[in-house]
Amino acid sequence: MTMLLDIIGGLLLVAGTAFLLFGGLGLVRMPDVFNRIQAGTKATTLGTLLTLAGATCLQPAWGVKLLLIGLFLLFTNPLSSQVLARAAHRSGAGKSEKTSIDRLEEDQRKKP
Amino acid sequence: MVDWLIHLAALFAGVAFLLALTRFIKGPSAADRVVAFDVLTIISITGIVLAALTEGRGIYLDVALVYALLSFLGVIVVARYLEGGF
Amino acid sequence: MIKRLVVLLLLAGIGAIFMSLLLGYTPDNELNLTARYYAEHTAQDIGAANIVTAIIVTYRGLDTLGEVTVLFLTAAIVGLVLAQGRQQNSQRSQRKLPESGELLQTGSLLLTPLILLLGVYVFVNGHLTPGGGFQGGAILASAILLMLLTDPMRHFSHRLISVLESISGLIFITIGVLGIIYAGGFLDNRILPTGSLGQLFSAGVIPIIYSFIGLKVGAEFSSMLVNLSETEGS
Amino acid sequence: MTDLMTTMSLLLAATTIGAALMAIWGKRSLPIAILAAGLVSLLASVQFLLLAAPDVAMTEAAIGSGLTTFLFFFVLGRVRGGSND
Repeated sequence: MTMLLDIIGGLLLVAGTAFLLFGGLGLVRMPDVFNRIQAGTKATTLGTLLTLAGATCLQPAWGVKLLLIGLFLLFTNPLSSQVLARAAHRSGAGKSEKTSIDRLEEDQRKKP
Repeated sequence: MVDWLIHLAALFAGVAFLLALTRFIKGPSAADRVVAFDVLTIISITGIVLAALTEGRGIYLDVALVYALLSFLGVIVVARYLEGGF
Repeated sequence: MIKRLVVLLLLAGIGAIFMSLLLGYTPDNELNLTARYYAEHTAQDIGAANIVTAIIVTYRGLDTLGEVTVLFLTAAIVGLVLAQGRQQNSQRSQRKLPESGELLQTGSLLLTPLILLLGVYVFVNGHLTPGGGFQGGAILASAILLMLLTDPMRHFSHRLISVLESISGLIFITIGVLGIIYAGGFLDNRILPTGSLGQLFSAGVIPIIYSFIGLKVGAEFSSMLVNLSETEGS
Repeated sequence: MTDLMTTMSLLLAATTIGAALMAIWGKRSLPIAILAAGLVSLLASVQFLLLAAPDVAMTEAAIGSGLTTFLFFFVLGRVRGGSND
């Protein structure tokens, strides 16, 4: 039983860090700031949550603390990425040529 | 078996660390570097959890707890600076 | 050119010194005399699971008092220097700042109590986990920082911060003096029973002292932050 | 200390030196230099943790993640804003 749990935990660890790897890859490959924020925060949040779940399987006694870490990450990551994206938009960061829709700018133009 | 999987996970996390570091060094604007900094913090949390697993010491997780709750403050500080918020 | 050459030579010399230190490094196989004393006597004398905390609060408690005093002096000097640039309330509303946004305000409402709670957890559990008063105080001040980032024009009560800081310092000293009367000496932690190792209510008065150090440090950092944010941009 | 920890520690040490160099040179851009200094703080904290000093790591985490960055950027913003003085 514990053997099975260990193997599940290890596989979850590998899956989580693979998502971290994809996040890092997206950070390097994406063309502009906003796409990088997407790649950098969503993928790494999922990756860290999977890693924490894997660590919980490996060491069930640490479950409460790992759960708290995951909860705090879920609270704070969207906040920081939204504030950063808005700051980048306000400070006029360059958009990629493929970007065709910018709802925030339309909104700001509608109500001055 | 489990040790091997943990080593593979550490390898993946190390490669992700290096990729985010590339963006931190290369990033044309300050906002790019802040995103890379955020990702580096999150990868560090994973690294701390992996270190706690290999050493078997649960008290290391307190540092990860502090980072999970406080790391967004640095990003918000830089964002507010970029938009002239203080 | 000569200047750059001198700098390079200096760097090379420092590098050679550190290299020789690094190559000659051999890790100690056993603890030296002082470390062995602490490692053997902490658990039975003090009752703290974290030896570092026992050293900081009890064995070297006087040094910690000095550190807290240094931090207090820093906060006082920051307040003194920045007192001239203090903004009047009528002037403060003149500067136009971009609004912080709904998500940041709501998130700050949720996260400020959480950060305060984490700070309290860190300094109350200082004798069990690698935390302590100074770390907990810095985390408390981070909550104040989040409130300031959400609303830079928010007003904090200076009187409340200074009263909190003074009372914490006073209680710290009082517990130290009680140690002279009821136990072995200044800041001796055996006023209260040491309890069983690893429990929250153990290690004598170490959790109480560390809680008040945490409150004091948090109040000092907060007063620095509030003073900074209230100065006008010259 | 296992092999894994030693490798992580060496990677962190090399990166810390690189980030410190970046904070010094930084192409004369102060925000980037401050961000690089923050990165040094983060890496040093993880390095302290790997070298089995979790209390020092926690101090570095609590101070370096929010307060120092705020101090530097706040003063930078005030200096930049008051350039007409």
